[in-house]
Amino acid sequence: MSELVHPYHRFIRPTVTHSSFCPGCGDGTIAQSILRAIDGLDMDMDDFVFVSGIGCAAWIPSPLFNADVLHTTHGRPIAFAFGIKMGLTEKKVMVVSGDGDLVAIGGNHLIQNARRNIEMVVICSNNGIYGMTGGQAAPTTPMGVKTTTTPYGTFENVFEDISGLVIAAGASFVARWTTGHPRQLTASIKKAIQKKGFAFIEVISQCPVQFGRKMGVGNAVQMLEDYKNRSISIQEAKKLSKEELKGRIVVGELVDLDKPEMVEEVTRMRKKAMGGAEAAVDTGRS
Amino acid sequence: MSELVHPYHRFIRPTVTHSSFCPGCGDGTIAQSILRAIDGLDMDMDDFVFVSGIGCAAWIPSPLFNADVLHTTHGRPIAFAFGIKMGLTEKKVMVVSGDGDLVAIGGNHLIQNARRNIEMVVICSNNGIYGMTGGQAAPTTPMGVKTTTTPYGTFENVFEDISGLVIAAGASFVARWTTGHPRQLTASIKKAIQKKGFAFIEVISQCPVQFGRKMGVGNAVQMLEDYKNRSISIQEAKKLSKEELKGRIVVGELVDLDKPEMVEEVTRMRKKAMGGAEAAVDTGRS
Amino acid sequence: MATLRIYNELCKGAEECGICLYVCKEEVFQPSETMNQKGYRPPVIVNEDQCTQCENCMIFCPDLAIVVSEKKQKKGSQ
Amino acid sequence: MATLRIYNELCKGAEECGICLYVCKEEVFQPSETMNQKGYRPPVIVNEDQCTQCENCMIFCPDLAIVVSEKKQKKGSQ
Amino acid sequence: MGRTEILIGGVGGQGVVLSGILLGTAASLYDGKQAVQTQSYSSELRGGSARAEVIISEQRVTDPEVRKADILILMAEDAVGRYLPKIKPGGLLVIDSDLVKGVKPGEYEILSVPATSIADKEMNNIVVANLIILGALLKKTGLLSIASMEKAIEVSVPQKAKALNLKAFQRGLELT
Amino acid sequence: MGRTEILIGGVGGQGVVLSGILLGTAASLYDGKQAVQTQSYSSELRGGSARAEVIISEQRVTDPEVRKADILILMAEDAVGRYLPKIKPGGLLVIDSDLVKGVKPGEYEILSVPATSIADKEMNNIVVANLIILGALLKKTGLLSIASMEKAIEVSVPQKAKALNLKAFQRGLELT
Amino acid sequence: MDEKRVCTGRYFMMGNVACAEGAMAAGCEFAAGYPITPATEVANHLAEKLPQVGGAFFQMEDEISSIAAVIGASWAGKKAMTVTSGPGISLMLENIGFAIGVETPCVIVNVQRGAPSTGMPTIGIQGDMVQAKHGSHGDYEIIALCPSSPQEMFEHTVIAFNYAEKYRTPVFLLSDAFVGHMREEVVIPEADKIKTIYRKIPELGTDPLKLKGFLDENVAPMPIFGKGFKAHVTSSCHDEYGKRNLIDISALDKFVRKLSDKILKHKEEITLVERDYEGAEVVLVSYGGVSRAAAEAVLQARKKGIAAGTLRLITVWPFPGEEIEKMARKAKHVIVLENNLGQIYPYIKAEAAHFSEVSFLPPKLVGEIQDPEDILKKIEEISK
Amino acid sequence: MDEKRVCTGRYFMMGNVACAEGAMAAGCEFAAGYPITPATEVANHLAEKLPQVGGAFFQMEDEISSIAAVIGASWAGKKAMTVTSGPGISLMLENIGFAIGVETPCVIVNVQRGAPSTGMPTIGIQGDMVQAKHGSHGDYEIIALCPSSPQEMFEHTVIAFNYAEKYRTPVFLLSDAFVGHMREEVVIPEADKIKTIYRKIPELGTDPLKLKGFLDENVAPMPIFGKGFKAHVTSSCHDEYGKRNLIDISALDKFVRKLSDKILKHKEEITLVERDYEGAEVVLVSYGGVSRAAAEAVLQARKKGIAAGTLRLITVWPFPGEEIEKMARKAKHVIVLENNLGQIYPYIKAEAAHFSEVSFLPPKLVGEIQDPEDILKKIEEISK
Ligand SMILES: Cc1ncc(C[n+]2csc(CCOP(=O)(O)OP(=O)(O)O)c2C)c(N)n1
Ligand SMILES: Cc1ncc(C[n+]2csc(CCOP(=O)(O)OP(=O)(O)O)c2C)c(N)n1
Ligand code: SF4
Ligand code: SF4
Ligand code: SF4
Ligand code: SF4
Ligand code: SF4
Ligand code: SF4
Ligand SMILES: [Mg+2]
Ligand SMILES: [Mg+2]
Repeated sequence: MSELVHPYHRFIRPTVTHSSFCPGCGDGTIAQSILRAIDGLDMDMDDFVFVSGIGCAAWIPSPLFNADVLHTTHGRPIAFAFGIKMGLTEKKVMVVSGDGDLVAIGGNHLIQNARRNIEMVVICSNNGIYGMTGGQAAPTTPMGVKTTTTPYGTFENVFEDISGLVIAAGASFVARWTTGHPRQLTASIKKAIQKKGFAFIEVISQCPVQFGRKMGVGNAVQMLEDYKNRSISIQEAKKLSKEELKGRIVVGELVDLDKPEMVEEVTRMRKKAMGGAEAAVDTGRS
Repeated sequence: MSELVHPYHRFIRPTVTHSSFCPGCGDGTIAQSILRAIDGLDMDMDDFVFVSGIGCAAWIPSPLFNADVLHTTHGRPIAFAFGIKMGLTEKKVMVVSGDGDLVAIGGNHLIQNARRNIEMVVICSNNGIYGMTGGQAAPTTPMGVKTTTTPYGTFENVFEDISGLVIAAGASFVARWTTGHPRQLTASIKKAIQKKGFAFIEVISQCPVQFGRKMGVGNAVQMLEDYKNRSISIQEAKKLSKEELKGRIVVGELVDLDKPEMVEEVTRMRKKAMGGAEAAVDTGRS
Repeated sequence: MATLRIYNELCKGAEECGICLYVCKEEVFQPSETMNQKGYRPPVIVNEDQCTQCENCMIFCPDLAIVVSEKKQKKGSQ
Repeated sequence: MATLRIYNELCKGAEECGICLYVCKEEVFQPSETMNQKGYRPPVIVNEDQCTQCENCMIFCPDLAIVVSEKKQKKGSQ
Repeated sequence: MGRTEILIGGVGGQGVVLSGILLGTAASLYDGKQAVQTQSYSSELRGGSARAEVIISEQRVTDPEVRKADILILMAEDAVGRYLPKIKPGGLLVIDSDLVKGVKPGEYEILSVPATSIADKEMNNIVVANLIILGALLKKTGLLSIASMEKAIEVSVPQKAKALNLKAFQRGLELT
Repeated sequence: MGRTEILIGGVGGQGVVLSGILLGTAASLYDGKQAVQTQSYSSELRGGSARAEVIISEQRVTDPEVRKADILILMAEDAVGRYLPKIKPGGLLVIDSDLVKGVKPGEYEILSVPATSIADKEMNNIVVANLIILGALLKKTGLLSIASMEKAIEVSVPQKAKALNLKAFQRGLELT
Repeated sequence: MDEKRVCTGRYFMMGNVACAEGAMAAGCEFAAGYPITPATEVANHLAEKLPQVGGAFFQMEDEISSIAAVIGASWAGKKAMTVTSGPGISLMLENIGFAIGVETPCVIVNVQRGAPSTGMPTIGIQGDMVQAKHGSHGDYEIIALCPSSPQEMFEHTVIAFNYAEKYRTPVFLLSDAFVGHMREEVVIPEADKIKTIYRKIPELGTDPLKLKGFLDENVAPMPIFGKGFKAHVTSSCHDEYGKRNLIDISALDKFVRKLSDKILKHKEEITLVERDYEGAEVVLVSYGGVSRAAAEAVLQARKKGIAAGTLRLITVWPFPGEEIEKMARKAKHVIVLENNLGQIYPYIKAEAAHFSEVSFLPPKLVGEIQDPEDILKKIEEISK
Repeated sequence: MDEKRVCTGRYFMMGNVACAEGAMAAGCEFAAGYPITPATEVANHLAEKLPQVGGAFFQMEDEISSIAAVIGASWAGKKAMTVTSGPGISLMLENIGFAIGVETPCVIVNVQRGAPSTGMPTIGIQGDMVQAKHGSHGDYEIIALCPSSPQEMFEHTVIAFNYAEKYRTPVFLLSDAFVGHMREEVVIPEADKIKTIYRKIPELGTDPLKLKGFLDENVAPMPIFGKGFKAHVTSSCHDEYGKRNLIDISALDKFVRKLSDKILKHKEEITLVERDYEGAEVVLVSYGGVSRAAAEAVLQARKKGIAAGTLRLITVWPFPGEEIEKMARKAKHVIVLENNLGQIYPYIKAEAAHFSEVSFLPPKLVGEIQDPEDILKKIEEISK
């Protein structure tokens, strides 16, 4: 009897013996969802370059994925990814990182590249906390929550809708799911990979260790249950008032639109430049 | 016959003999609009601390305004202002800077503090260009424009609506005017000063030297004329489709809402802390 | 051919994770006492015949520790 | 009391700026040939009596180079 | 006893650092000794490597690094390769025998404590295996007084976990 | 003539730096000499201070700084206090007499050129005052050949401004 | 000093916690930072303690805004600090230069970690020593202190605040993961035994036009905000009144030199060292955690009859060159020990090489302070 | 080399433009930056020229993302560069450390300006010299070249790219506003006269598991992206395979040392100096624009019969200590000249002080290179 083999183990770097996540961490589910999307599109890991920042979520591709992976500095993966994409325009560039990385320290690169609408997939594992550094408040931590840096409860307003922010910045594809929606997540990742433009996917993900247990929200299973209870599709959500949506997680594909994509614009610009260069400025050429 | 005296010269630092702006620059109009708002509220320059970054617009308060002024580093004025406000909660803190400063390099501080909804007035002189450094493209420069760094025309999508971005980030007061609307601008600045929350005002402003003339848009007067033609009030704009609004400048007070303000939240937190401190963590106290 | 396989050494334990137990509508898994080398206790398969091959367990498992044979494949091999 | 005053030394010139000329509906200003110390040519007041004290020129002037006497004050003093 | 160097190696979540703190606190605050405790761990919150070092001495501890461990406590298999070379010839090697299998006899005495299984079966919580080991260690070596260690547990462990930790420590004392 | 040091001071927008470039280009590319041109200006785009330095020499220019100007060109009142001390005793001081008033006689020869008013009245554009001054300077000193300067203007000035600049330069040559 | 701020007593305390307690005792009112290993405990502890005395710790969006907020708060009149590790310092450098340029008192705690780049976050190395002095662009002097124990984490933090306030300048506390995460006995004295210094500010009501708030070698009183001083505080080159100047090289020269001279003039007062090299032929020069291994080695060497000694730098910046020279004039051999590849070594050698043989003993493993036995071997070798 | 890239000819060219032309000639394909005085002309010129050969200049949202994009492009296999001034470098430092840590070829042009902080943007000073070496946290070696003329702005940029590619490391071109804005004759040779080097990459098809892509003193072939190498490139401490290690100090030690040794091992090849001190008793050591004043002063001194000479550092980092020592062994007096308060001086003194008298002659005004007359006076004084 031949044993069953996990279909995605072939996408895992052979030297990796186990994921570096805590038990029950949602990041593992996100990892698998990405691999399933790639597999579902019949693509190869070599069609991709993965880029991540610093944090637990940043370890989703690094070193897990058996592909070209750039594990960068905290908050900057999208900026690195910009250079990679411009250098390897035919490859798919996917950024996978945490909410702190992408939306706190890295917030500017996120909005600027959403604006540019450069073709790139950005997957944000939003666990509402700084997992790796030990459970500090993030801009996504709900108000009033006690964290290691907010022993009296967080006192800052929170980014209620980082997907909305990315939409306002100009991204052409934006979706939000939770780790309780791995199938839908995979479907959206597939679309994101195929999108000519900046595609952002926010995944609400459980951090049972630094968020769930510490803050009395529960373990992985309880957190998944909570996501299930609070999720509402964007279609349904549109029928409700802001009040009624309080505490709910609006999931679904929030935006999918067509607009000029940056790599194509650069190509166009180059053609112009190579066609007829204008007179040189200030070279003092004789 | 006693000569007329300019009512706002008293707000100008006595050592300043003239503004440092080019002839016809909109920044001077913004400067006066601010001073008129302060005067209109019967406030004193000593009620304020002004903060600016680096750029032409950053020179609006520095050294022009006869008040406490912190002329900081490029892109960071809001972050400095955060500390000032937390240290001098009873003072009004006003940030005045350019679009490059606040929305390019400083984009993250802008959205994070809009999110926090910290009481602060931020006035962004949006001239669609990097004026001071010699006319490079900004994230606000319309697509296709030839600038010193884009000799074949800009090839990036632009932030069409930075006010919208700030709204998405969570600001409680947001308005947009052009330098063709100094009266309305002053009225909005007055409201902004009185707002308990993060108040952002975008002012579309002419840079005749690096934008107008270089790019064939014309001189100061022509640019003002153009603003006049393209402006449409938010009330009117709501009646039009996205298509119809193309090329138009939507002006008016875009958002004015009530939500928790950060300084107040901090005060509340402190009260809690002083009331009954929780057991110290890990001091190893015997 | 088996329907299910748990990679015990990859699993991080039914107590601390236990997601497969939660997402399996057919109660195919049960906690167990056996520890793996890392000190975690992977669940055991108790009702393999109840398995509908819905793949929930596999898809949710954060550690790629469960594999379910594909429905199609199963049908084909039957 | 005069209605208008231009601070010639503050003005950056009707050619390069000229905003007051543009915003004054009453055509109170005109370009002039006289240069100030900085090399700019401030406008001159030609139709002071046409001035409605709308304050446009003052409010728009980027260099705080024009002052208009306040309407109220004017009324009071009349 | 001049200077005793203790090295504890394990994985994140096992309370390796807490063991170090308890030894140091007991020695320094309640046992009239001097102690310095240092630590490091990899960034994985669970399952990553963790190490604590404690030096206990009658005089002020000048050099604060463990150079050769008088006592080496190993709580995970991973730690063996990493830290076994650090033991002093003739030193005491304490292992959690449930998790550490790959230790060959050598120039050291082995104290083998089935701490995890005891913690699991008797306390229903494997995280207090570390305290069982500390109990066994103190029983074996008399390094510190039991009262001092109990006081250290009192002040260092969160309120709701105190009883369990004390119990585990006392259980450890019964071993050997 | 070994080494001629030229310093030009004015305000932003007057073409101070362009004057420097023209002198350097003419000398270096067309007059068989060596030249180095340096510059600095404050950040205001209009009305701020601007300075250009040119050193022209038969041999390679080693030290690239103007230490004492053989020729000092002042195009704004602001520049007087700043740069007048830099003139070499016996040097030539060239001023735009429309804008520079506060120069007292001293150990230098003064060449006074009403460049701005000529540019204004005759060319209808005050920005070419700098070229009028260059013309006057070359006429006075013979520092460089006129043909070289004309070539330099050809290659350094944007297409649409060439004619005007050449005209202004030639007008300058007629002065003195 | 507010008694509530000082937790007098005897503790077995972590260095990072002791640092936070030192800040409390020194009168810190405002802290801002961004989480990073191995500095988090300082932030966590401040987050708990500061609000109890009316202050607060703010977690900012990054390190750039953290130091910016600290500088802003300092100009608002508050004693302020930030805490981070190498990657955070690298991000702060532009604004650290700003703090220098406009003479802002503030304390910057760097709990150094394995580097370069993300490196190895929980391992302490002394990798950012020269960064503190030269990391921001341009010439400037800065003050930096190097604690070697939790007790000193407390004490030096107090001194750091005092220096910051006295000299109107950012002061670095250059700790590392090793010392920051070290636990040892910490004795915190009574509140009235702790000396605290507050910045001088101009007399209230001074005519703003007469106010020389900058570029005084003797430290200009700080025209903090909110007092009617109408201070113009600019990152650009400015004169003693704060007036911007963007063209005169002489103004730039003055700007650069006065800022440096302000610190250099007071170097003697600022310099803290531990000298134990009376009659020594071989002198070990070190700082921070390494100095404890050095002390141990010298103890051993002396037992063997070798005339060895130590010079420990507590103040590493401004560089105490005079102390080095004084020592080198007496010693035959100088051995420099650092937990890095030799960052301060050239600075020491520059001052000592004319008078004695100078060598560097690198750590066997970067990240582990030298073994006293190895040091002893080196001493024996040299003194043969 | 692509002929379209090389604009062969004789020009009166600005240093910054020459730098951009050098980049073109060296094969630069990608440039990213953020506008800043006095570096803008480099960016402007690249923005015009690069697209003509299929490259591009990208204006990023800030300097942090500029260097990040450059590193990304380099891993994508492109020759890449950025250009900025001091404030921009201060922001780039974290990612410069990253580039070092993962061994990324790239060129960083710093057109230095009046500092600290915003300072005086159009005035050139040599204020960021040590920042290039120690600005990012942690120990590392870097390569930095100092041009003194527009001609060298061209030539050194080509060398910078070659070094970057050869040693898989960021290379600094440390120019300043003075040299960057200087115009002088520039002669650009024919394309085939310009030597260009491209990085080594592993053989295509190499088994990724066997690929040692990092930490080789002899420079590991770079497993660039897109070629199937499945490279794991991490900013964390890693081994030669790119595997992360966050706990073993020996791994950290290897990480730190190998990165440094890679540069130090090739120091001799990397070091470029101009020696003109045969028989000299007094030797002036300098670099960049200042070296031109030094050369002039020595000319004058020799005319007066003084045995003076110069040593000019073109490569400032890795620090050419051996060159200094060699010189100092022959000289009696060494005078160091820099357009700053003495940044490289201690490094020079450390190597020279054992053999000769070493002194620093500061610029009369920081921002203006020393007057040859003043230097001459100093030489005369010393040689009396
Ligand atoms: C410049 C810098 N600042 C801070 C850190 C420390 N740090 C590492 S991960 C992290 C937060 C990670 O949070 P998030 O991105 O939400 O990831 P998570 O761990 O929650 O998945 C921080 C602050 C760093 N590595 N670099
Ligand atoms: C860190 C840093 N990068 C770049 C610069 C150069 N710089 C000065 S002003 C400016 C742009 C200003 O643009 P904007 O904010 O739009 O102001 P404007 O001049 O258009 O009013 C830049 C890039 C700087 N001073 N600091
Ligand atoms: S700390 Fe939280 S986010 Fe990080 S691995 Fe553990 S559970 Fe996941
Ligand atoms: S460059 Fe433009 S924005 Fe700047 S002062 Fe001149 S006109 Fe105004
Ligand atoms: S979901 Fe996976 S890791 Fe979790 S308990 Fe089940 S098999 Fe183990
Ligand atoms: S495939 Fe579905 S039914 Fe079968 S074990 Fe998994 S979750 Fe249960
Ligand atoms: S106040 Fe009105 S009417 Fe009078 S001059 Fe000014 S703009 Fe014209
Ligand atoms: S608006 Fe003001 S600056 Fe402009 S021309 Fe009129 S008076 Fe002069
Ligand atoms: Mg997170
Ligand atoms: Mg702008």
